[in-house]
Amino acid sequence: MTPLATVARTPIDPLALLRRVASPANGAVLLFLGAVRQVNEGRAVTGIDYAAYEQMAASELEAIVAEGASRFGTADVAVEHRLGELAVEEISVAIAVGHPHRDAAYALSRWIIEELKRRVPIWKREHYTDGTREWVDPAGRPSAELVP
Amino acid sequence: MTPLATVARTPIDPLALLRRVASPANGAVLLFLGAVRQVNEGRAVTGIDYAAYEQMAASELEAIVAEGASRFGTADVAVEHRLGELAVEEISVAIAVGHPHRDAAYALSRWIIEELKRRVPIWKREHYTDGTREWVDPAGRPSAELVP
Amino acid sequence: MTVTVLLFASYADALGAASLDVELPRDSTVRDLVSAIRARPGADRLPATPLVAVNLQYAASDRIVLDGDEVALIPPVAGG
Amino acid sequence: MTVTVLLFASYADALGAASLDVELPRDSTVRDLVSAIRARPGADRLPATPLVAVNLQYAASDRIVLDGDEVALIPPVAGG
Repeated sequence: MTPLATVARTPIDPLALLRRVASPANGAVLLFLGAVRQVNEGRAVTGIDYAAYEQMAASELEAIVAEGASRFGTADVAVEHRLGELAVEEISVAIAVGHPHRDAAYALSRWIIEELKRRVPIWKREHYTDGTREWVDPAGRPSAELVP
Repeated sequence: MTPLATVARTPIDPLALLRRVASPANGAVLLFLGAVRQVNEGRAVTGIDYAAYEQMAASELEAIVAEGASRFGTADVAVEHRLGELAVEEISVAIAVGHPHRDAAYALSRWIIEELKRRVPIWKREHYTDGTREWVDPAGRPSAELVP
Repeated sequence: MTVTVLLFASYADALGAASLDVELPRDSTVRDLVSAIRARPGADRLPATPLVAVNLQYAASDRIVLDGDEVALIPPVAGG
Repeated sequence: MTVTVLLFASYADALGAASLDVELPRDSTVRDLVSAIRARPGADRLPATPLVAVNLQYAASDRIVLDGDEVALIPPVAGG
């Protein structure tokens, strides 16, 4: 099926993504789920809100999915990123890929999550047990890389 | 939850495995599914039957899951291998892992499937469109490796 | 010309707004736009060369900003 | 003593049975057991040193086979 890239405010349904990448050609299917952790860098987290530059996030995600599908030779790719307020254990991102071979399935899944984290304009604000909230700034990211 | 390793004749429920490895500590969950491909090495396949030395397969799988859980520092591992007759697209193996970090989740998932393919006494016989059946012999496997 | 610059997350907090109208001469570059924004109150909390997107794509600092371009400052991304 | 050897997949097909009873002197090793099996009709289709499991674990060729051990020949595995 055509690759799918979505940025949405509704809960992610992992099974729907799995169904989307199923194909008799695929010997391997890989589903990656990112979820909200209770503890991040030693601080107790009660939830996260995800914000985005929605239009650009959607177009960057589509570009990643299209590029990944083409590089790794499969159309069976479905990615969804959640936005809004998420509680601990809720799924923030799901990446489903199907491929004839497992080597490529693992490599493609990994490539997509790394690209997503590198360039999709989404931000997260952690909520802590003491009531404070903070935007997460992934340290040491060299911003120049993203400029053409 | 305690690691789970199962060899079963009933269809695999990927969602049940995902639920099993869910935990507020896990930032990453990875589900690998192996499925019956329609074409293998150029031959059209109509199905596969999986046979096993069941007791030893169960104990090897348990050993792999326990060792993986301990090596990678998570108890959230669930593996199930299907036996019997499978049609194209049916799931033969499912590996679900949960971990605080995605690096380890990918590495653990990969480690488990490679160990499973290396040492769990399961065999598959492919059924071809011309009605013939053949045991699949993974070429060049050095059998001496498996001896203590 | 007047360029509307979209702000997000920590940058929106720093500048106290979700967007800014910036007055720029014609043929201004992304670099000029960033300099103009750096004069605003709160902009000292931004890095010296924040990422900029023009029309939904990351833009180089020497890119000319045209009337009607959709411009945004992009804080370090943290999706996933 | 009599040792029952379990056979699977292509090895069961080659030897035409799911198990074999093999007569062995005491203190025989896994290697001796394999030699005894190699005399059986169809065993020429097995590799020279097939993998052997004793009591559900892969066993070295110098392991002594004891009365009551569960012994199996293990064809190249192909799970997943």
